[in-house]
Amino acid sequence: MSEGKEKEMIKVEKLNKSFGDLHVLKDIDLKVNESDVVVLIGASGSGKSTLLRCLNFLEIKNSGKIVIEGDQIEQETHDLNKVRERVGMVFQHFNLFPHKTVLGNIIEAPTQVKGISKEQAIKEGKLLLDKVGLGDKYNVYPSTLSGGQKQRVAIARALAMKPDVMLFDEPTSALDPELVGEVLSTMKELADDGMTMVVVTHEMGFAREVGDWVVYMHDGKIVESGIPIDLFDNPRKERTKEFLGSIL
Amino acid sequence: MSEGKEKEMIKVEKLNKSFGDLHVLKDIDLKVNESDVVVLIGASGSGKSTLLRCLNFLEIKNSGKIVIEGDQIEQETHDLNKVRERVGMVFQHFNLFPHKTVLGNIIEAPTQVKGISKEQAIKEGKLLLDKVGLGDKYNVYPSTLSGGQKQRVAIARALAMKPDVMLFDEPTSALDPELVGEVLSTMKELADDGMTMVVVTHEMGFAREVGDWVVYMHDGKIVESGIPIDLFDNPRKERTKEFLGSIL
Amino acid sequence: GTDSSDGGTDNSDSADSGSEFNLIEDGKLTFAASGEFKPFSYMEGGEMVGYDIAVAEAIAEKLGLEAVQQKAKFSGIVTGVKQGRYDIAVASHTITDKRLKQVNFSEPYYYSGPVIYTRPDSDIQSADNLKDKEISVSRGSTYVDMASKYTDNIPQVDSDVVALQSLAKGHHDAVITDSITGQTAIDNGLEIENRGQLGVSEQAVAVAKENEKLLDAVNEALNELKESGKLAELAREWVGVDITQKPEELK
Amino acid sequence: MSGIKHFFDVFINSFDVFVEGFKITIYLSVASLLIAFIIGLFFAILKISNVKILQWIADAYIWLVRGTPLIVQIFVLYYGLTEIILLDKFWAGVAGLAFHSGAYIAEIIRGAIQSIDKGQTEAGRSLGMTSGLTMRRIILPQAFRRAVPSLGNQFIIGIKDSSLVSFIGMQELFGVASTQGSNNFDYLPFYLTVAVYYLIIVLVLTVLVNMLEKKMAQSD
Amino acid sequence: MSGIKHFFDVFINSFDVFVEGFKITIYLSVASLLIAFIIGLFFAILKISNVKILQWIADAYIWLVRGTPLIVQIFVLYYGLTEIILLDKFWAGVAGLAFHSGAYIAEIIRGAIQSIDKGQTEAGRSLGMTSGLTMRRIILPQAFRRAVPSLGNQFIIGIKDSSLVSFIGMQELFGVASTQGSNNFDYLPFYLTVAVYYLIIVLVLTVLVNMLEKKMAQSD
Ligand SMILES: Nc1ncnc2c1ncn2[C@@H]1O[C@H](COP(=O)(O)OP(=O)(O)OP(=O)(O)O)[C@@H](O)[C@H]1O
Ligand SMILES: Nc1ncnc2c1ncn2[C@@H]1O[C@H](COP(=O)(O)OP(=O)(O)OP(=O)(O)O)[C@@H](O)[C@H]1O
Ligand SMILES: [Mg+2]
Ligand SMILES: [Mg+2]
Repeated sequence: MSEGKEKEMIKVEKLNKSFGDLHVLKDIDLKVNESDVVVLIGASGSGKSTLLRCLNFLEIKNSGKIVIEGDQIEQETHDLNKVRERVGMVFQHFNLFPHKTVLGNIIEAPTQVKGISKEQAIKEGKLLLDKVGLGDKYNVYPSTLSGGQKQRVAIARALAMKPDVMLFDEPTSALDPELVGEVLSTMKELADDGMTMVVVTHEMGFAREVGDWVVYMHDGKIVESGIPIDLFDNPRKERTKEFLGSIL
Repeated sequence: MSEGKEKEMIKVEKLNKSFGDLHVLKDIDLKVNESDVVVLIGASGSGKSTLLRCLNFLEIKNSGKIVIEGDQIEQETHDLNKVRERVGMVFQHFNLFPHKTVLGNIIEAPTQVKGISKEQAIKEGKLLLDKVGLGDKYNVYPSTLSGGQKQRVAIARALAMKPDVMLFDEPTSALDPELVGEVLSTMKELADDGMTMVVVTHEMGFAREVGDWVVYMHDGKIVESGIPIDLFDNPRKERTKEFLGSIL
Repeated sequence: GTDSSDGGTDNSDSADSGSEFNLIEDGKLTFAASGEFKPFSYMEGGEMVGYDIAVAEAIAEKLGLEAVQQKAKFSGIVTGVKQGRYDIAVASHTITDKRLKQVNFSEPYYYSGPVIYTRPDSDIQSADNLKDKEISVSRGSTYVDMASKYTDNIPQVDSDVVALQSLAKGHHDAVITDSITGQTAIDNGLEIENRGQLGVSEQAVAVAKENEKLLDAVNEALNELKESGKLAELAREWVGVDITQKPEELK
Repeated sequence: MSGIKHFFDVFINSFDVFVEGFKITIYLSVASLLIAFIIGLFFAILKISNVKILQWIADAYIWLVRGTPLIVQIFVLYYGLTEIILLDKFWAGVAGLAFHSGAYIAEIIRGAIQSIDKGQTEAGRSLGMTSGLTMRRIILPQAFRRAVPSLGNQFIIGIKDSSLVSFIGMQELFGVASTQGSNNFDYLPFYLTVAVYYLIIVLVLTVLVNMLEKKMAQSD
Repeated sequence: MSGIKHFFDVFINSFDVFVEGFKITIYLSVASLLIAFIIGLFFAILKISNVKILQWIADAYIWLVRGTPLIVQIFVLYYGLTEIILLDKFWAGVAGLAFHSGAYIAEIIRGAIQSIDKGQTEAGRSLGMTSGLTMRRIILPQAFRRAVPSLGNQFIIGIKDSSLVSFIGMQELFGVASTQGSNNFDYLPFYLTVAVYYLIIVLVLTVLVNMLEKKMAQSD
């Protein structure tokens, strides 16, 4: 998360989130500049998904500030549906719509939410499918795709809304090992195109190569963050060392 | 399977078994003498379970001879239920009766099949439970037991019918690793008491220590058999070497 | 009531025939019958026919109205008239005090009487043998009260014919129903026998209490039909005999 | 308002006659459901038997029942059975209801039996138990527990279905309501009253089934 | 033997009147099931709404329907609605049947909606779709596919249930059988005949539902 005069896409301040008695996010501060790729790592249950979901307002924070492209977003003052259009999300389990074809999945939100014409949406959708390497699959149903193909369709579906930020929640952990590569390389291309991305992943190779900033979470708090080379090779905190030791 | 004038508990000759078009057992020959512990090993799908189930007549052979304690058993001439009383079986998934207490499981067959009085069956059942180290659990339902305890109850249940031979089909492979030991030591005690046993297992330590004879099956055929030390340390066949290499 | 029409529309209302009766549908006389009481009402080709229906249609014609038939379970017809579901009921209702508390009745349009029916092999020879027997009757009919004089065991069903049919099939000990319906059943091959008439009954058209004008009009129409011989003609056509004359006992 | 008061008057004044009808509804339901249970068990076992012809018989029975309305079944049995055996209307009603519920219960029991792990049968057989003994002592007790919620549901349906027996002349709850409504030329309050009785029966049965379910869950 | 010949005679000679009843059965069933479907959808959505009072309303409705026999519901609506609106017997019958089936359909649809993976909603919402749009475009289409077998079953029950509308005077199939039986003083062959018509309808509907299921399975 390099400092400077770059445009701040996301700013989070003192974010807190509880589920009932369970305090899941504790005073989280985070900044994501335009075109940055921020990688979130941490043990299971540390709150990575919850943080991502708060950024997309699938979960509503209890307190703190979330600023997206300069707008401080509050449930009371903003139409969250409109905000979600600007923040794309890719899920671990793809969550493609099984009753629609690949192209149907992609044009659904542009036509229904943005009111783009069907022809236009199809044209743009096909271009996106080409981009993720699935130009020939537009007319099939998701059930006929491999996991890696499904996830690439899910990425294209999110991109079809032309979001300013993309959130990825463990996009490769439901995939057979041999299919991980195709998804990661799609994500890398996206990063190279300048997309702002927040990625929860256990793929340390990707974090190192593509990440601009790595954030290590533990027990609902950000323990340490830094550029990949620093955090991975010279972690300052004991907990970070332990965690890296356990997964590498 | 040491030769000699010992009593032959089981003799199998040219046993064949198919499921539809699938030829699962091919000309199997096997002898089990009294008090022997025969261990069956082999890859998944090689036919180990099917062989065991044929010995207990849960599957009916297509051709060949099965001789139990000198009687050649045929569906046409024998009451298979009577034969099964003499051959106990322990399953991978325990198959305890969930609607009966531990003691209820054990006395079920003696009282219902052999017509032993309930008092007598309870007395003997409690002794058996002591033997498998679960004397205090007689009045609980299986759902409250650990996997290892369940399997020991299953062993006691089979023993309650006073079988002459006991068949074990991967008795420890559904158990958490820390619970395997208690079941194997129960089985070892049983072997030490002189019970004739045929055991399908992947526990090579048990096979080496307790087994008198090891049979390696592949693709429905017996590839090689011998005393444990020979078979494990000096396998003669290439396939056996490969298999042992893959599991040890 | 007829006071509902206000001055402004009075003329046009009275021009429209029948509007003074406060009918369910202007120009139409909606009448109910059970459709399961041969030969008085029964189904033929999706329409009810029979003596009741013919009488209803003749009344409607006299009143200058179009007859609209409504098939309904017998036990619900009086209530339906009371509730305004039907303008009138021409459904072989016997005039009783109980019913008179609910609705008004016209002059009788036929006379008949309840009869005890049994299977041929039954030892019930007359009303004297009915004590504590099982007597099935149509629900809501006057026969319920009649049967209850002899027994508590009175299965009630939704049509007289269901009761007769059950009797013939071996259920029940006896059925009380109208003599003409019973005779028609026998003519149709049901193996049952008449074991004595229990009295004489007068059957009339039921009209809602509020609708006195309609009652008067119905009575007037019935009188005209009687005097012209039309009613007797209808009776002979549908029932085979003239049942429109008051029997001796009632005179 | 006066309508509501009228309903309460009817409800209170008709208590005695409805209690008579209530008893008959209970007798009808209990008798028919017991018989239906036996019929259901019988056809469930035919269906899981490996004998094709027995399976066909069970299929045909279930198909007939599921393919025709209960009221048709009651009337056909009421008039048709007289050729074979003359049942009084109580037993004709019981026969009709049992014939009907039996098919649904057969499907419930068959489903429950088939949901029991095959290992249970194998364990029983490996201990020398015959297939009949295994079915009776091992499979059926487990299947019945599993079927309790569905059976309870079917029993509730059976009680409500017993209202149709009024059409062959039974003075059970619904028959009482019809007769009273007709006697008083005023149906609505009597039908509302009878609705309350059914709601109470169904409520009580629902609670009982839930208790039974909980009790059975304890040993699992 | 002569009984069988008699049945065939009746079956053939009564064809025309039964065809009329058949049409009315179909009209009744189609109208009531369409309305029931809308009622069911409405209450299913109330039940999954997060508003307690709406859930209670749905619960109360379902409890009322499940707790009382259909015949009581039909009669209460037929006699009770007269206070509010005087429905003719066709529409009173449709209302009674729809009111009844609606509760069962509500439960089927609710179950189907809740069986759809939560990820589907999240995917829709994350694309900026409102909750209503997500429900309409993403969840309901999937839920309906999943509900096809149960809905088909419920539709079959609905068709059979329409026989009870004969008791408020409709000349649908069962009503025709009753009046014919009464006309001819001989019920059994007419009830057997009507059973055949119902069996045919149920058979055809079963085949249609199976075809629909297969067709829908293709895209999954
Ligand atoms: N909807 C919810 N209701 C209650 N608790 C929840 C909910 N969602 C998450 N939690 C809890 O919040 C904590 C953080 O969960 P979260 O999913 O954010 O962790 P994570 O870091 O993404 O873990 P993982 O690597 O397993 O996905 C966990 O204890 C989890 O059980
Ligand atoms: N009831 C059956 N019907 C059809 N095929 C069967 C049946 N039981 C076993 N088979 C097949 O027979 C072959 C041998 O199966 P078996 O269970 O005996 O192997 P196994 O050596 O016990 O394997 P594992 O280690 O996986 O238990 C397999 O191909 C299996 O799919
Ligand atoms: Mg997570
Ligand atoms: Mg095996």
